[in-house]
Amino acid sequence: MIGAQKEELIIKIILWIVSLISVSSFFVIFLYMFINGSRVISLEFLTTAPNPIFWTGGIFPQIIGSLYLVALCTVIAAPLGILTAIYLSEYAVDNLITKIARFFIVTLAGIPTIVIGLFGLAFLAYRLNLGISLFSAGVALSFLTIPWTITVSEEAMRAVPKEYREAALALGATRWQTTWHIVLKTAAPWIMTGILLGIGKALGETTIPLMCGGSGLETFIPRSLFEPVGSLPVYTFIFATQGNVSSAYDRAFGGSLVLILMFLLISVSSLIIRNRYQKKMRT
Amino acid sequence: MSWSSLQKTFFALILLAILVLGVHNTWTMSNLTSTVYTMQSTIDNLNSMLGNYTQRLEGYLTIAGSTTVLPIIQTCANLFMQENPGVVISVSGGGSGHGISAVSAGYINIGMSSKNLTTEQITDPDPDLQPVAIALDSVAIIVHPTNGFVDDLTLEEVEMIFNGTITDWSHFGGSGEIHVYTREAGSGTLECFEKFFMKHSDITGAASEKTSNGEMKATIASDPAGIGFLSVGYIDETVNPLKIDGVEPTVANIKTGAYKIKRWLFLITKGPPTKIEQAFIDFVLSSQGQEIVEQQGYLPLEWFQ
Amino acid sequence: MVNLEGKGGMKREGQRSLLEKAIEIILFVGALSSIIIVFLIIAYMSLEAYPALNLDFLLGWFWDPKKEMFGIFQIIVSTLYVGVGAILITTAIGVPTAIFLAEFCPRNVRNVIKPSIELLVGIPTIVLGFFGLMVVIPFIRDNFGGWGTSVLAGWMILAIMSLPHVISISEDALRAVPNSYKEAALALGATRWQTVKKVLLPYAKTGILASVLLALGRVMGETMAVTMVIGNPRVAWIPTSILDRAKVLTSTILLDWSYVEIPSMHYHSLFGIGLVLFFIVALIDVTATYMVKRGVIK
Amino acid sequence: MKQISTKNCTHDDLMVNDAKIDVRKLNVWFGDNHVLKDINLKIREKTVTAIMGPSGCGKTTLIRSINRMNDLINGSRTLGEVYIDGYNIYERNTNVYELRRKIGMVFQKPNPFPKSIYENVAFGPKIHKMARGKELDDIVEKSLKEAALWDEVKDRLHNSAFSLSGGQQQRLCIARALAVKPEIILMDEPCSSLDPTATARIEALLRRLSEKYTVVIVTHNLQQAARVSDFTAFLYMGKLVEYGDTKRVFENPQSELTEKYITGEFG
Repeated sequence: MIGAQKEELIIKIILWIVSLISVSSFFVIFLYMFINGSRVISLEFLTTAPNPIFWTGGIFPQIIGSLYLVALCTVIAAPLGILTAIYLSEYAVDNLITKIARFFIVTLAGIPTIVIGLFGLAFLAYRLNLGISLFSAGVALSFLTIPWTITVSEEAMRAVPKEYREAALALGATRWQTTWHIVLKTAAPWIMTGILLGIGKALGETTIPLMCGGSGLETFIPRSLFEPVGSLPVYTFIFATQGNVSSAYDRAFGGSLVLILMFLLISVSSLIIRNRYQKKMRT
Repeated sequence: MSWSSLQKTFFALILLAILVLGVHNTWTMSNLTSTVYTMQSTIDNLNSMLGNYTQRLEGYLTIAGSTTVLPIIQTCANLFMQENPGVVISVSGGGSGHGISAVSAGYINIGMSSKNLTTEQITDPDPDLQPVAIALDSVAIIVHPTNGFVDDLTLEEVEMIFNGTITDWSHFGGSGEIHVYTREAGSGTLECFEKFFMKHSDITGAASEKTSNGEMKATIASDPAGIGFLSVGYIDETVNPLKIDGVEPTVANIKTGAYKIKRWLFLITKGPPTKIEQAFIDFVLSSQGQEIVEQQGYLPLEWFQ
Repeated sequence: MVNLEGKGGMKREGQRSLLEKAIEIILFVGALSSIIIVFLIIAYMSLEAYPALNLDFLLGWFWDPKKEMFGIFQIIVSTLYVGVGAILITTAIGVPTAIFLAEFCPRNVRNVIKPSIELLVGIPTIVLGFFGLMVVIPFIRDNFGGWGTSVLAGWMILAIMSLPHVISISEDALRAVPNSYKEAALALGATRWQTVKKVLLPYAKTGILASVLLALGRVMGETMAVTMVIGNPRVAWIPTSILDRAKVLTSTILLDWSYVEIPSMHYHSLFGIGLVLFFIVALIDVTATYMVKRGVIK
Repeated sequence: MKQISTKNCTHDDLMVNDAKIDVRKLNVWFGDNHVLKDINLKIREKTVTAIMGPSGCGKTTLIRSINRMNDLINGSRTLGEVYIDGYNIYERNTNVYELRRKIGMVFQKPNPFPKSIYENVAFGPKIHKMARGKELDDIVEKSLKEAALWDEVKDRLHNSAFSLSGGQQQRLCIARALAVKPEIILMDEPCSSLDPTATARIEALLRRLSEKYTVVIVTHNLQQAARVSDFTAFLYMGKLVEYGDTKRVFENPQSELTEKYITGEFG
C-alpha cells in the first residue's frame, strides 16, 4: 500500500499548510493592528474627545458611547433572551406557537444588520420619533443580540441532564422551582457566555449605530437616552474612510486596536467562565 | 385543567395590544424625557447662574447634512459649546440630500446644504423649510499629487473624462486607466459639478461613488490614477487641484470671478428657528463665525455682498 | 412546619400553582417577543417597500437613482457572485483546517489553533474592512493592477470573516461521527486520510454543507467590510473579472440611505432591497437548519 | 413478617380496607400505546412490595403513576383511580406538589444534583419551606443517618455530590427523599447500576425503611424480589398477572405465566 502511505504524507502536509494559513490570517490582522495601533494609544488618546476637523484628539466619548450602547442593548436582550430560552427548553410543549417561535429565532439570527439598521432608522428614529439617539440604536442592537442569547442559553439548559429535573420534580418541586434551582443554577455559566457573546456582537457592530445612533464623532457623552451617541466602530469607520492625513489613519488604527482589546477581554473571560465550570457539569 | 392554549393566546394578544400601545406612547414619553432633561439641566445651571449674567442657553442641537458645510459648522459648534456650556451640539455629515430630508422629516434641528432648495433636483421641496445662506464655496477637479500627466484641463476635456469618453491617461501623454470617482446622488458638490461641467452628458456609470468630500479626498490621495471633484474648502497638500481653462481654483480667483464655479452654502430650519437654533445661526453669521469660514478655506458672505 | 398529616393536605390547590401559572404566562409572552420583533421588522419593511416592489424592480437591469431607474437584478447577481466566491475560498481553506483539527492535529498545537480561531470569530467586521482598505487593496492594485477595490478584495475579506464559523462547525460535525465507525475503518488497515475520506466526510457531509450555507447567509448580509473594499460603481453591473469592481445589495443601502428623500421612490426601493436581502438570507438559513435536522435523522 | 390471610386465586384480593395505596382499574396510554390495562392493586402500609416482570411490561409506568410522574411525559393519558390514604390522587385539583412530597422516589441511575452533599439533602425541605438554619441541619443529619450514609460523609458535607461512589450517591438520593418526610418510597430498579456489595447495603437499608415507610420497589432481579419484599406483583404485557405474599408467589405461583417467569424460561 505504498501509494496510500505517500498519499497520506502529501495530504498531511497540505492540511498543515492550509491550517497555518487560516490561523495566520488572525495573527497577521492582530499584529498589523497592534503595531500600528499601539503607536497612537496613550492615556491622553483614551481620555480626550476627538477633533474631527484636524483628525486629531482622542476617543473617550466613543469608548463610553460604545459601553452605553452595549449596556442598553444587553439590558433589553439578556432578559428577553433568557425568558424565551427558559420557555422553549423547560415549558414549551411542541405546539404551533413554539414551532413558529423557533423559526422566527432562526430568521432573526440571520437578519442582515443593514436591514435592522434600516428598520431602526425608519421605525424607531422617524416613526416613533425617538430620533437618531442612544435609545434607538440600543433597541435596534438588542434585536441583533436577542437570537444569539436565546440559542446559547437554550443549548445550555438542554445540556442539563433530564434526570436532575425528574429528581427535583419527584421531591415535589414545582416546575419553576426545578427550573430556577436546578436548571438555571447549573447552566448559569454557559448562559453567561451566551450573554457575553451577545455583548461582543453588539460592541463590534458598526452599521446599526452608524444609521440610528449618531454621527460617531460626538465630542460629548450622551446625557440622556435621546441624545446621539458616538461609538468606537463608527469612529473607526469615519476616520478610516474619510481621513486622508496620517494622523487620521493612526487614530483609526487606535480605534481598531481598542475594539480588538475589548473583544479579547470578552472572549477570554467567557473562555475562563466556561473552563472553570466545566468540572461542575461532569455527571 | 391548566389554561387551554386558546385562553393563553387570547391573554397574550391582550398583552401584545398593551405592548403596542406602550410603544406608541414612547414618543410622548420621549418628549417627557426631553422636558425632564431640560428641567434637570436648568437646575444644574441655576447654581452656576451667578457667575454668568448672560441668559443661559441649554438644550441640544442635532445638525446634519452637506459634508461641504460640515467643517465650518463643526468648528463653530465647538466654539459655541465652549461659550454656552449648557448647549450640546451633535454635527454629522451624510450629504446635502440627507440634511434636507432629515430636517424636513423633523428629526434634526438644522440641515446643512450646499444646494439651494429651488433646483429641479429636489422633487417637491418642503414649503416651510427656511434656508439661510452662511458662506460660499467652489468645486475643484483634483488628482493624485504625483499625477504629472495633467495640470490644466478645458471644460470639454473634463466632461469627456467624467462621461467615460476619455478612459486612459495616454490621452494626456501618461499611461494606465483613468479611475473616475464621483459623489453620491444627493451631494450638493456633485450637483454644482454637473451644473458647470457636465452640460451635455452624464457622469459614466463606471465611476466609483464616494459618500463625502472627506472620503473623496482620502481616495484620490491614495489612488495615483484617480480623478475626482472636491469642495475648495477641503483642498490641502494631499491632493492636486487642476487649473480649468488656465484658471487656478484659488480663493482669490473665485473672489474675482476668474474661477467661474461658485455656489452658496445654507443652514436650513423647518419653520422659524427656535431660540437656540437662531442663536447658533447668528453665531455663524457673526464676524467670529465668518472668520472661521475663511479659516476653513471657504468664502465669507461679505466678499460677495 | 407544614401540616403533613391532614388528609386535606393534598386537596386544596394552594397558591403555589397560581404562581406557576403566572410564571408560565410571563415566559410565554417573553417567548413571543422574538416573534413580535421579526414580525414587526418584516411588516414595517414590507409597508415601506410596497410601492417599489414590482417586476421591473426585481428584474430591472439598471440601478441609476438619478434617472429614476431602480432595477436591482444586476446587483443581486453581483451579490451572489461575491458571496459564493467568498464561500468557495472559505470552504477550500476551512474544511481542510477542520479535518486537520479533528483528525491530524497534535494536542499541543490544537491548544494554540483552536482558541485563536475562536478569537478570529470575534474580530469586528469594521476592523476587517479597515485591514482590507489599508493592506488588501494596495496589495491587489500593485500586484494585479486595476482599481484595487475589487471582487477579489471582497472575497478575501469575507473569507477571513466566515472562516472561523465554518471551521468550528465542520470540526464539530466531524467529531460527531461515532468512534465505532472510525475504529472499524482503522482496524481494516486504512490510513487516517482514507478513514477521513471514506468514513468521516460522508457522515459529516450534511453538517459541513449546512455550516457553509449558514456562512453564505452571513456573508451576503455583511455590509461594513464589503462596502469599504468592493468599489461600488455608480451604476451596477455584473462583474466580468475578479479585478472588476461590484455593487452589492448591502453596499447600495449603506451608500444611499442617508440622502434619500423620505417619500421618494428611491427610499422605497432601498427598503425593497432590504426585504429581498432578508428573504434570500432567511431562505438560506432555513434550508441550512432543515438540512441539519434531516441529516441527523437520516 | 406479618401473616396475611390470602384466598387461593391468581389475584390475591387482600381483604383489607386500610390499604395505603389502592389502585383501581388503572389504564395508562402513551400516545396510542396502551401501557397499563385495568390494574387493581392494594398495597398495605409499612410493607415492601416488589413489582417484577419482563422489560416493557409497564412496571415503571405503574410505579410512576403512584406519584403522578407520568403526567410530565408528553402525550400521556391516565384513566382509573389511585387512592392514597383514601384520597384519589387523580382528582382534578389535587395539589401535585404536596402529593410528590408525600411520596419519595429513587431512580434507576443515581442522580444527585450538581451541588454539595448538604445542598442535595437540604433541597427538598428548602423548596417546601419546611425548615431553615439549625433545624435544616438537623433534618439533613437525620436523613443521612437514616440512609446509613452519615458516617461516611459527615466531615465533607460541602464536597460535591459527584465525589461519592455509585452506591453512596444512591444512598444520598434516598436521604434526599427522606428529608421531606415522605410516607411512601418508590424505587425504580435502584440497584441495577450498582455492584453487589452496594446492592446488599441498599437491600439492608430497604428492610429498615419498611418499618417506617411503605416501600414499593420495581426490579427485574428475582432473587432481590424474593429476599426483600413482603408482597410481590407480577406484571406481564401491561396486565397484573399475579399479586400476593412473596413466599406464596415464589413457591406455588397460581398462574402458569408467573411460573414460567420465575423459572426463567422467558423474560
